Parts: sequence; structure tokens; C-alpha cells
Amino acid sequence: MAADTQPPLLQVQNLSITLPTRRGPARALRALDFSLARGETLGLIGESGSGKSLTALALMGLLPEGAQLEGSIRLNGQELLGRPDADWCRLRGNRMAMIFQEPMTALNPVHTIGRQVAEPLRLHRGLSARQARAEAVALLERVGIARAAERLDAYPHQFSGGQRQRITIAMALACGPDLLIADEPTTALDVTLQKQVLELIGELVAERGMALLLISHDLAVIAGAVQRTLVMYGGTVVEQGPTRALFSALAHPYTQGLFAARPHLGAGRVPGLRLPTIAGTVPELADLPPGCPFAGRCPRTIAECNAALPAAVPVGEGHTARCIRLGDA
Amino acid sequence: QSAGKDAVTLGMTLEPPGLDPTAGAASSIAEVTLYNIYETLTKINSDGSVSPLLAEGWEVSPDLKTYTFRLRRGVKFHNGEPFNAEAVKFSFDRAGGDKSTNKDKRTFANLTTQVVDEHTVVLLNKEIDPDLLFLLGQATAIIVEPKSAETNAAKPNGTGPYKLGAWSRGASVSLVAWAEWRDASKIRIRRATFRFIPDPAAQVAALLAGDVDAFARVTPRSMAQFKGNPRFQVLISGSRAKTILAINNARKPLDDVRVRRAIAAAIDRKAVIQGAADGLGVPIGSHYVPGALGYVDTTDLNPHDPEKARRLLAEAGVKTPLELTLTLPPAPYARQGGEVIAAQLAKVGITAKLQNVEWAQWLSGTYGNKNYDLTIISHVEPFDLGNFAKPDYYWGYKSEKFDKLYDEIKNAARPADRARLLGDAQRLLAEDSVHAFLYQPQWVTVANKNLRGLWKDMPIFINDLSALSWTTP
Amino acid sequence: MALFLLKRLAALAATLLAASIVVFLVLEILPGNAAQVLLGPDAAPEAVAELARKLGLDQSAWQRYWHWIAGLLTGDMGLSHAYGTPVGELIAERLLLTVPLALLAMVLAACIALAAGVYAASRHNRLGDVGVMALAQLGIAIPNFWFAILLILLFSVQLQWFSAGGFPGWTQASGGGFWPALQALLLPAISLAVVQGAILARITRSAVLDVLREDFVRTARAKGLSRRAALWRHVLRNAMIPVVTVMGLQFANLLAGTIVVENVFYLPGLGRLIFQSIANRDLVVVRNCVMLLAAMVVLVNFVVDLLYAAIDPRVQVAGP
Amino acid sequence: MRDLHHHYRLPRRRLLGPRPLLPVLHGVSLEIAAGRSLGVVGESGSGKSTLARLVMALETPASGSVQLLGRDLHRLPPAQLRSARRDFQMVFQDPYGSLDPRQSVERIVTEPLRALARPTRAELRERAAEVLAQVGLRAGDAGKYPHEFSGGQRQRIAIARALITRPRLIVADEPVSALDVSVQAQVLNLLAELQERHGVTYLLISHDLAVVSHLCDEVLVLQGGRVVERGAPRELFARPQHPYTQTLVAAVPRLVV
Amino acid sequence: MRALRHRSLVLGALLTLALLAAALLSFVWTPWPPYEMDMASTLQPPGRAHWLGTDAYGRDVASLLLVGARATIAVGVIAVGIGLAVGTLLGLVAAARRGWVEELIMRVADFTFAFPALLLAIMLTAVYGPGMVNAIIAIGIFYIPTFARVTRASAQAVWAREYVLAARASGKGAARITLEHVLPNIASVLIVQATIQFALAVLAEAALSYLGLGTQPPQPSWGRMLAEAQTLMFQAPLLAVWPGVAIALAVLGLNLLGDGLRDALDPRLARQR
Ligand SMILES: Nc1ncnc2c1ncn2[C@@H]1O[C@H](COP(=O)(O)OP(=O)(O)OP(=O)(O)O)[C@@H](O)[C@H]1O
Ligand SMILES: Nc1ncnc2c1ncn2[C@@H]1O[C@H](COP(=O)(O)OP(=O)(O)OP(=O)(O)O)[C@@H](O)[C@H]1O
Ligand SMILES: [Mg+2]
Ligand SMILES: [Mg+2]
Repeated sequence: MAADTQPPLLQVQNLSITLPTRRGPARALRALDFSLARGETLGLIGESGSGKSLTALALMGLLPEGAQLEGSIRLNGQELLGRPDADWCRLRGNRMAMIFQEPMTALNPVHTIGRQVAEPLRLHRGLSARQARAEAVALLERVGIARAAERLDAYPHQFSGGQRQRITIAMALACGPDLLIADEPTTALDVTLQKQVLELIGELVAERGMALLLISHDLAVIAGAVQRTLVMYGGTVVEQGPTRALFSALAHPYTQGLFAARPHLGAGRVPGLRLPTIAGTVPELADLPPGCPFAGRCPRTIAECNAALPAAVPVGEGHTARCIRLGDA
Repeated sequence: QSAGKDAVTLGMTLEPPGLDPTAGAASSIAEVTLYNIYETLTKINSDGSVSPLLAEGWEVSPDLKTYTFRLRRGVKFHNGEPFNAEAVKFSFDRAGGDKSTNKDKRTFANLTTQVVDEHTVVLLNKEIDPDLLFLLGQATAIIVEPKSAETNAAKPNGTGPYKLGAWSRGASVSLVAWAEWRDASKIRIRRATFRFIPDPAAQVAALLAGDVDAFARVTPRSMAQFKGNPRFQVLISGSRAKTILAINNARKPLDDVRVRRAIAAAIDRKAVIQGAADGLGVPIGSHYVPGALGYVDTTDLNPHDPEKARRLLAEAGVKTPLELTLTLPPAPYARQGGEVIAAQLAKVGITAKLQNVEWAQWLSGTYGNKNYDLTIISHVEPFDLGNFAKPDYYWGYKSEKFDKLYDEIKNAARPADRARLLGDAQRLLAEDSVHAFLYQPQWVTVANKNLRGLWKDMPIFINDLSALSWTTP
Repeated sequence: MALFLLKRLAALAATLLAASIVVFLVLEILPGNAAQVLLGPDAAPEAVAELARKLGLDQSAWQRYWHWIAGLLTGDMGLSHAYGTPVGELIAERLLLTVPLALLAMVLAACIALAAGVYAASRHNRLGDVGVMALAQLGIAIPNFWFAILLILLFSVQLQWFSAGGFPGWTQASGGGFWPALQALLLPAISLAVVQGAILARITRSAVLDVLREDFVRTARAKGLSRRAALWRHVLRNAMIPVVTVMGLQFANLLAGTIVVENVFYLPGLGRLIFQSIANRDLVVVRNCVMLLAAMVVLVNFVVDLLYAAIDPRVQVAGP
Repeated sequence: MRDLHHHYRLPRRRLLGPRPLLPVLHGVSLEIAAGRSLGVVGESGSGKSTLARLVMALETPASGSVQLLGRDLHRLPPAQLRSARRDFQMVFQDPYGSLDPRQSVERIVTEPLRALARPTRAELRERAAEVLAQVGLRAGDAGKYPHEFSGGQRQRIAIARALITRPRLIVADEPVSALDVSVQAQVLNLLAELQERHGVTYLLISHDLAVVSHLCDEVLVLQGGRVVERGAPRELFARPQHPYTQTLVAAVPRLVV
Repeated sequence: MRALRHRSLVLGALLTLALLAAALLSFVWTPWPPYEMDMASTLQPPGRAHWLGTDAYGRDVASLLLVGARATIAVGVIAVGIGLAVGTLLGLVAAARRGWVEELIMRVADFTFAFPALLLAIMLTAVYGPGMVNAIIAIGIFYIPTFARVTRASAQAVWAREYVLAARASGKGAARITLEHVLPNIASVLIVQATIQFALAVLAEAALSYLGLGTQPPQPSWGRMLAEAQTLMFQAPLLAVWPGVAIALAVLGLNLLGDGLRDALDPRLARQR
């Protein structure tokens, strides 16, 4: 980190989240560190419950009530944690925006889509209703809603899933944010639609020079869409690095297991062939061991694994993994 | 504050169903209309005496069968039609005619009305009725105007000092003074509003809140809080009503006089009066009230004695506990008295199953079909000993002795004879223990202390508005 | 939309027809008749019989039912046995009280409920929420007639601000006027509204909380709307959907509640009329009143369905 | 299975008009040889689940027939259909929704048996233990309730339920789509193993082409209720013929390593 | 917050138990004989002898309250029982047999809804005479559509679950599925609904008794005590307070219990609400 260069767009340092649960407070996120420059794209993968969405919500300042945050989140060098909600409101939808997983429920069913797309424009840019409408038409057309002007007064239920996801994208892009966070934007969609939406996001990011944080549990989606990748497991980033480097040299046992467990398209059925699996299941938040979260399921577990969270060990150019047994396989 | 005040608001428990007393028997009709809108030949006074009203005077033949009335002159109906002998004849013929729905139809059917001249009528009675003059002062005997008679229920037309102002159904009826009445200048109250408040608590609240100026026959329970209050006057008046625990004499084992006596002996009238009427009543031992002609005190004939009651039951061979139904009409005295009586009967081995019924059910089930064992009811008709002589009356009482006695009473022209005979009749009923006679109720009127002219006693239920006035303090 | 309306109207008519039969049959079983009640126990039996004939009580049940329905269809409800006046007029007079009373209560309840419910939801699990909800629990638990009595004690008897009951009428001519009439309805409406308002407040709160958890609220927040702005712009209208349903269902209870409250405040409303007419066996009136109440309930729910469509664009033409 | 047509009736549009039909399947025909597995892929709403329900005789086709071991399922009288169900069972997509949360694992697993006959308790226990062992669960799990299991384990329970009648055909509607990759592999392995050991036939429905190609001998591509292409997975995905299949295959994100 | 929820359950359960205990206790012991009138000591203020004073007949108010709990419970249990039994059955049938059966059941339910309970009760008591049994039946009938609707809605949700599809695939008929899967899964909803309806029944009984249509003397009932006390409101206001408080506490307890149960039985809600 050179001090003379301009600060990165987003810098997250040692971020931890504690959530109140029925079984007491749970460390849902531990020691998260990453930074994101303008125009950079970053992927976040991991199994369900690994903390991907929490990370995204933390960045947006939208964590559920009672969540406790430690560490630091800086946007353009400015610390965001501890700011009053009004400050966050000025940033949300304006400098940073988010696309959610479920296009079916992310839109308010009783408001027209025109109104919903125009809302951030009116809020942050102070546009008049008419100006905002015109702008909304342009946005909707850009995301590929045909004859947008005519459909401005339609309600969400009159659109298909793919179209709705496009509308949420238009909404997120309305004010031209610096940072776009997309939390599993395609999970609810068909493969064909998924491809279209991913391509659309890719185009828009490139076109407007935004930074992108793309969240997915699908390795293939991440592999094709982002420059850098973080692999999460049990609330920690177990491995991170440039996407290409990471996928070509999977370092952490979890990443390796995950990768191996995928069936391959076109391989065809081979009798007797089994997929390599990871034994066990994802641990529950409240029961997370103090050490490596993957300890129990990992074939290489030794006693030390349970002692403390392993430090991030560099394995390549900008590629690190949190494992104390990287060397021995 | 009340000086020069010429409006009054009176509370009433029930709303009259219509304003025609010849088409309905509800006492509320009379309470609003009698002597106010309609007038009768005679007027009943607070003490029960009878004085002239539309008739200036009358003669009665010695055999009590012919009555000659001299009518007041220059009287007009509200609609301008004159009051005359024709109107009287029309009214009485109508009341006794085929199409009549007058509750006293039988009385009028016995009468023949003859027009002597414009201002004289003669009534011929088929039977002797010593109370006829009183009867002619009641609401069923109002003089109506022939052309408007059928519409009286909604558009009453009479000769009285007041006309109907407005009737907002369910809430109130207001009467306004009629400027052309013969003595209009004597009227102090120009506008009177009757408000209908059935709920006892609401009655109290309305009085306390000053919503009504006077309330006749409020529920006795609420009296205590007005007694000490300087804003109010409380009038306690006697009545001609008899509250009884009626016994179905036709049913076993109640047809046994010993069982009936046992029931009577089981009852402590004092406690009943306390429970049913908050102490506002005078115990009676027979179907007759103190103050009426020929009254004798029969309350000691079969006094409260549970021990004796149990003995009588045993004598009669009744297995205890004896289960009886006690049917209670909706009036508070019945419902409250019922609880007390049931508790008292329980002590001598009679289980009284309380059965609360609506008025309509009481009329059809108890009164009409005689389907009951015991019931509590107040008979308000002033002179109704005759009911004991009716063979098909709901009491099921049959006594040749009484029938004969009653015949003699009817035919006794001299008051002294009648008084003696009436005493005998009272004793007979008491001895036969036809019912458990409970008490003569007293009515409570609570009124603003500045209101004058309220009736002290209530032989009949009316509100004589022309007598009311506000005092100047 | 037309189809939706037509379908609903057909169901409505069928319901009312069924109601008319049930009402008529139930009332047929009632012992006692109006003539006897009107003339009382001391009346001559001939007079009672004559009155019964005049009132048409001697006709067969079928004839009377037919007359009634035929009359209803031509807008003629017949004459009241007791009052002798057209039932239509009688009911119309009462409606002038009951409908404003019910509406006033509903409006009050809705205002209380919305304010309290939204406030509680916005302070979810904090002191304000717990306090308001505790009050709501209390409001639901208190019998409305008891509350009415307490109101009378305080405001009429102690403070003498309001009269203890009664209704002066809406016109000057009847001794009232708009303001006196409204004043007379205020206490009754409050005692009705408290329970309904408490129930609605709870519904509102949980509806608002439900909607607050919806994804689109998070979307709205992600757009930069403050908590409060998201609540007003995005949550309320969605939360109204269940609230309106419950309001519709509550309406029947509200009408029933008026029967009790009209008794406490001796208001000449529809409830009292029914009560009184049953006692008097004035069945012509009872029939029509009960039908009217049923029709009102059905109609209100119909209106609720329409409101639904207005609030929620998803239920337009298709309908249920 | 021959020439299946099916449609759903929609609510009436007009008061007295007919209820409009929504055609879903247009003459789908397929057959599976015993011990083989057939995969069905297609976009959302193409009628995959409908097909599964028809095969399971949960719905009656508008026309066409489903024959299992020579019997036309939809023409069997109810009692016979019930006993025929022994031969075909189903595994559902949602491992959370397909298990009654209020029943113990043993009850869940033995449900098909109890529906068919009145077995004794001991019998049930024994058979339950047997199938649980087959899917890699412990016999001690029989008394537990679904919420005590992870998604993958639940799907095993669902498979155990399908296995308990020793069926010839198992219809699996998206059996792994709700699972995480690491767990998905476990279930896929289990399915493969069971087939190899017991010779079960699968009708596997999935929108994940990779899953189908991993497990099936033959793949059928459904679009708008029509079979547009079928063949062995290797050839089909390597050289899709039908344009729809081509877009489908092209849309699958690849992991290029 | 959890603790708070918990508290409402505990408080509700305690109040409800107190109600039950009062009713049971009244069978074996009351401070005074509840039906015994004593015209010499009417309207006594609360004191040593009579803890809550005496009524207009000199009866001990505390004793009457204890015995009155019986009527309250009887009305609640039986009315809810009627509504629960019939309504649930109808709801289950409606959910299981879609189509015209469902339509018919739901139309009838809607129809019954058009008559408020009180109106129904007034008509019924007019026909068969006032009394607790008729009041109970009237309230119970009114509950039928409520339970039918709740049951149908939750049962439909269960029918839409995949485990029901699995049961169908196993060859189970609608009746067995209803018994084995639907009913157990909606039981908690029904329990909660039942406690809430119970509370409403207590209020309805009070209102009916207040109007003179419910429990009949001498059987004490809180609603009637309130009606009687109302007349004496200005002389002995406390007389109107006790039964009012008793009703409010009973209803409060049942509602809290219902709320608490709803949360306890539905972990999803417990976390969120
Ligand atoms: N409001 C909350 N209260 C308590 N725990 C929560 C809350 N929200 C999330 N969690 C827990 O935090 C953990 C991480 O959740 P998160 O939503 O970030 O996972 P994810 O990686 O996005 O998973 P998915 O792929 O399923 O979306 C999970 O174990 C989840 O159960
Ligand atoms: N019960 C039903 N009534 C009416 N239409 C239905 C019904 N069930 C399914 N459909 C419709 O039938 C079509 C096919 O549905 P089906 O569930 O078979 O699709 P699918 O291929 O399984 O889709 P998915 O991949 O989303 O599960 C869809 O258009 C659906 O909307
Ligand atoms: Mg997530
Ligand atoms: Mg499907």
C-alpha cells in the first residue's frame, strides 16, 4: 500500500460482525480485509450462510438491528462506520448501490416501476417528477426494457423475472454510483436469463467505470465475471486473489473441495465415477470454532487448526489463503 | 334559573308503540297522551277520586245501570271539529264494536250509548259496574273525533291542551301546548318532551346529568343517591298495583291448598320487598291494596314461617325437593324478586328454577297457554278482583264461594255493603292462598326540585302536563 | 373489472336471499305475537284477534314471506305492527344514527389504530412499542359497555361535558342540529372505537412489521431513503392491505357493538330498534332490520374488496 | 410413456364462459429402459414438473398414457394404482418443504409402506433402519425430526423414503437444486451408487445441465411442453442440434481453468 | 425481547390458570355461600368480613366472582369447542376438496359472517329464551366460519407443501393426509386461534349477560354482575369495578397466552416479532 497514491474507492479493514442469535451473540463475520479500486470488479463466493450477504449489507449500512460492527469501512478514504443514518442515506443509492437476489420481491408491488426507478433520482439529484421520469425511461431502455416509456406506469407483477431483475438494475444505476454491489443477482433466474443479466452488468460496469462487488455461490459465474475473487467460509475469507490465478492454483482445501465437487457439463455418465465430496456440513454460526472454520470438515485438520484463525498466507501474486497446512497436502 | 321556564323533559322507561290508546294497552301510551292530547268524560285524580272533565256532571241511576252525562260546551278537537254527544257515541260504539281493538272492548260492548241532545248522552250498562266512572277516566275511554280516529296512532287528534310536536322514534316524543285550548292561559308548560330510557343505570345518569327534569317510576334501586341530593325531589307514591307470586292453581301439586300455603309461608315479604323494590312496597296479604274501598289487612293470616311451610309440604305428601319453574317477565321487580323468592323457597325444600322470559313469551306461554308453575307479576289494573271469578284465567283458580261473593259485590249498590263484601273476598283469597301475595309497590318519582304539580299518588299512570309548572326560586 | 363486479354482486344477492329465508324462518318460530303484546294481558281476546287480523298475522307464513320479499323488491317494507308507520321510514330514522355512529367509530378506530400501530412498529421492541401494545391489549380486554359506563361517569356525571345519552337528532327542528348530534355520538363512538382501534392497532403493527421485513423495503433503504421515508412511502400502503381486510371483518362486530352501546347511551339506533321490536314481536321491523344489517355487512365487505383493488394493483381484473 | 398432452384449467374470464385452458405439454413421449436414467432439462415453466406429476399419477393427463411395466397407470382402478405405487416413488426439490416437520424420520421414511399396507411396528423399524443405512444415515437418526438435519441429510431422508418400497422407478424433480455445491456432490454420488447397486431407474429433472449430464444415460430437452431434442448427454451438449438446446448450452457459464 | 415475549406467555398462562383455579376452587370453597342472600347487609363496602363487599342482595361479591368464573369458562370452552370442532372440520374439508365443495362451504361461512354473533344471539334467545346454553350456541355458531376460514387458509398452505405431494405420491388419500399431515401442522394455529376466540367469547358472554340474554340468575356471571352493578353505579361504584376487572383480566390473560403461544409455537415469528 503506497501512501502517495490516492486511496482506493473502498477499503475494508478487519471488519467483524456480531449478531444476536437465540443462542447468544455469534461472530458472523471475522476479520474481513479487502479493498476495491474504481473500475475494479471483485467476486465473493462461498456456500450458503458463509456471510456473503452480511458483508454486502454491512457495506451498505443496512445490517439488521442489533448487529455489532468492528473494524473499518472507508469509501474514498472516508470512514463510514459510526456515521449517523442521514450520512449513510446520502451515500446509498447515490455513491453506492445494490442489486438484490430476488427480483420478485425486491420491487414494491404497489408502486409503478417508473416511480421506483425515478425515486433515487428525485431523492439524490433533486430532479422534478417530469425530469426523473424522462431519466427513468432512458435507464430502463438502457437495461433492455423494450418500449420503456409505455411501460413506465406498469406494476412489477406485470413483468417477468428477467425483466424485473433488469428494473432493479436500472434502479441501482440511476444515480451512477461509484460502487455497485450485486448480491446473487441471477440465482432466481434461468441459465439463459442469467447469462443475459450478467452480461448486462458487465457492460454497464465497463461503460460507467464503476467498481463491482459480485456475490455468488456459483464458481462459474464468478470465474467469468470478475477480476478478483474472495472465497468465504464460515464468516471468514479463506482465500483471495486475482480470479485467474486463484482458479488456476486453488490453495485452500475448502476451495479445492468446492471446485472438485462440481459435476462437469458434457462429461457424460461414467458408471462408477464419483464426485469428490467434502465431508460434513457447514457449521452453524453460533458453534463456529475459534480456529479455522473449516477445521472439522477438512481432510488435513490437525489440532493446531482449532487454536486460532489462521493468518492469510501469500500463495502467489496478490493471492492469499488462510491455512496453516498449505504446504503439506 | 328555572324562572320563566316553560319547557320540561320527562323521562319514561318505555316508548309508546303508537299514540292511540284504543289500539294498544301499553301504559306508556296513556302516560304521554291521557289528559294531555286526549280527554275523557271523567278525570281520575291523584287520590283515586273521579271529577268532571269533558262531562260537566252526571247522574247515576240507583240500580247503577243508567248514567246520564252533561257534556262540556264549546270544546273542539285539535282539527277544529266540535266535541259533542255524537263524538261520544262514536267513540264508545267504536270501542265496543266488532272491529274494535280496544283492550276494554268487553266493557264497552256492554254499554249502549244514547244521544239525548247535542250535549247530553245516556249510557246504559248491561251489567252493574261500580267502577264505571273510574273506567271512563282511563285512556281506553278517550273521546275521539270520528274522521281522524283511525289515524290517531301517528297523528293523534284530541281535545286536550297539547298537540303532538315531534316524535323521533326510539328517542323522544314532544308535545306542544295548543293555543286554542279552552283554558290555554292556565298552561305553564309550553313544550314537554318525553325521553325514553329503558336502562335503569342510564335513567340515573340522565337525571344526574340533567338530561331529564323528572322521571316517574324510576327503578327503586337508584333512589338512594337522589334522596340526599339538594338538586332533586323524591316523591314516593302509592299505587293500586299488586305484585304477586302467581301460582298455577290448576297444576299438581299446586292445586293442593296446603302446598300453596306452604309457598306463602316460605316467603318473607319484607325481604322480597327489599330485594325486588329496595324496600319500596307495602306488604299485602290478598289481592287488594291499602287505601282502596274495603281494604282489610290479611298479612298475618299466613305469616312467614319456614317451619310451618315444611310441615305443610310434608302434610300434603310432597316429596322434597319439589321442583317448580318460576317464570319471570323482564321487569326488574320480577327478575330481582325472583332471585330472592327462589332463595327463600329453597330453604323449605322447593327448588324454583328461574326462567327469564320476554314479555311476549310471558303473554303467550304463561298468560295464554298457562304453561307455568309460578310467576311473579304486578297486576296494575285498579279493580281486578273479577279475574278470580274468570274460570279460564291463567291462574286456574276455581271457587264457587268466591264466584258467588263476587256476584254480590257487583250488585251491591251501597258502598258500605260493598266494603264488607270486599273484605270477605280478600280473606277468602288469602285463606285459599291462591297466590303468594307480596306487596303493593310504591312508585318513585325523581324530579328537579323546582318542578311543581307532579302526582303524589298514581292510581293510573299518567303525566298531567297541564298541572306542571316551574317555581321561581 | 366488470366481470369482477358482476360476480361479486351475484354472490352478494345470493347471500342476501339465503339470509332472508333464514331470518324469516327463525322469526317464525318466535312464540307470541304482536297483537297480544300490544294489547297486554288484560285485553279482551276478541280485541286481540281483531288486531291480529288487522296486522295480517293470520296469513300463512308463505304468504307473508312472499309479501315481504315482493315488498322489498319494490322498496316497500310494510308497516310496523307496533308503530303503525312504514318500516322504511322507521329504519331510515334509525340509520341516521347508527350509520354515522358506526362510521364515526370506524374512523376513530382507524385513526387510533394507524397512529398507534405505525408508531409501535417504528419503535419495534422499544419502550414506546411495548407501552402502546400493552395499552392495546388492555383496550381489547375491556368490555366496551363497561368502558362506556366509565365514560359516562367521567364526562357526563362528573364533568357534565356531554349528556349521558340520548340523541337530539340532526336537524334544528327535532331540537338538535349537526353539532349537538355529533356531540351526542362522540362518547358512544369512542367506547366503540377503543376496542376496534386496539385490535386494529395490533394488526397494523404486525402488518407494518411484516412489510418492513420485505425485500423491497431493503431496496428502498438501499436507494438512500431514510427509515421514516421508507416507512411512509413504501410500507404503509402495503401494510394497509391486511388492515383493510380486518377492518371489513370488524365491521360486523362494530355493528353488533352498536347494539350494546346504544343500550348504554339509550340511543335510538338500529340495534335498539331490533332489540325492542323482537320484544314487541314486531317481526316486520325485525326482519327488515336484520336483513339490512346483513346487507350492510356484506356490502362493506364488497367495498373492502374494491378497496383492495385500489390499494393493490395485483388484484385488479382477475379477482378471486 | 406415450404422447402425453396436458393442460391446466385457468379461472374463468367471463362469468358464464368456459374456463380457458393453459396447454402445458404437447405430445411428450419418452421411454426409459429399466436400470437406466433419463434426464429432463428445460427452462423454467417448460413443463418439467408437470411431466413428473403425470408420471407419478398425481395428475391425470388430458390425453396420452403412462405405462409402467406394461400397466397404464391412469387407467388402473384406485386400489390397484395404490398398490402399483410400490414400483414408482418420487424425490422432490425442496429438502425443507418435502419433509413434514412434525413427523419423526422413521415416520417419514416409512410413509409409503404404511400407505400401501398395514405393516407391524417391528417390520417398519427394520425396514427404516435398512433404508437409512442405504442412504448413509445412522439408525439412531430414525427418532429425530427433520429440523435436526442439514439440507443434504434431509435430501437423503427423502431418498430413503423413496427407496423403502424398493421401487423400479424413482422420479426426482430437481433433487439437488436447493443444495450447496459441496452437499450436492454427496447426494449425486448417493444417487449414482444406489442405481449401480440396486438397478433403480431414474427420471431426473433438473435445470442444471451439468447435473443431468453427470448422472444420466440419456437427456431430453423440453421447451414449451415439447421435446425438442434428445440424446446421450455427451453428444447432446457437445453438439446441440436444436437452436434452443444451443442457446441453453451456450448460456451455461464455464469454468475455464 | 425474547424475555419479554416469554413474559407475555408466562403472564398470560398465569392469568388463565388463575381463572381456571377460581372456577375450580369455587366448587369446593367460597368465602361465603354464593347464593345466600342477606337483606340486612346489602351493599357493604369491602372489608374484613366481605373482602370485596356485598351486592344488592347482601351476597358476598368475592364468592360470586369465584363462581362466576365457571360461567365464563363454560361459555368459552363450549363455544370455542363448537366453533373449533365444526369450523375445523369444514375448513379441512374445504382445503382437501377444492372446487364446488370448497366454494359452498366458504359461501356458507361468508353468509354466517354477515350476522354478527350478538344479533344471532338476540334472535336465538328470543326464540328459545335467554340462557347460557343458547348464548353459548349462538357464540359457537358464529365461531364456525372464523375457524373454518383460519383452518382452510392454513390447511391450504400445508396442502401446497411438498411433503403432502410426497404423501400423495405414496398413495395416501385425502382423509389420511388430512389426519396425518395437515392437522398436526395447523394445530398450533388452531390452538392460538382458540385462545383468542376464547377471550372473545368471554367478552361476548359478558355483553350478552349484560343485555340480559346470557347466563340467568341465580347462576352468577360477571356480565350480569356488571349489569346489576350499573344500576348502583353511583351508590356502590366498586360493585361495577370488580366484575369489570375480572373480565378484563381474564381476556387479557387469554390474549397474552394466545400471543405467547403464537410466538412459542412459531419459531419464525419468535425471532422476528
Ligand atoms: N438478522 C440475522 N440474525 C441472525 N443471524 C443472521 C441474520 N442474518 C443472517 N444471519 C446469519 O448470518 C450468517 C451469514 O448470512 P448471509 O446471509 O450473509 O449468508 P450468505 O452467504 O449470503 O448465504 P446465502 O448464499 O444463503 O445467501 C448465516 O448463518 C445467517 O443465518
Ligand atoms: N396447478 C397449476 N395450475 C395452472 N397452471 C399451472 C399449474 N401448475 C403449473 N402450471 C403452469 O404450467 C407450466 C409448467 O409448469 P411446470 O411446473 O411443469 O414447469 P417446470 O418446467 O417445472 O418449471 P420450473 O423449472 O420453474 O420448476 C407453467 O407455465 C406453470 O405456470
Ligand atoms: Mg445471501
Ligand atoms: Mg418445476
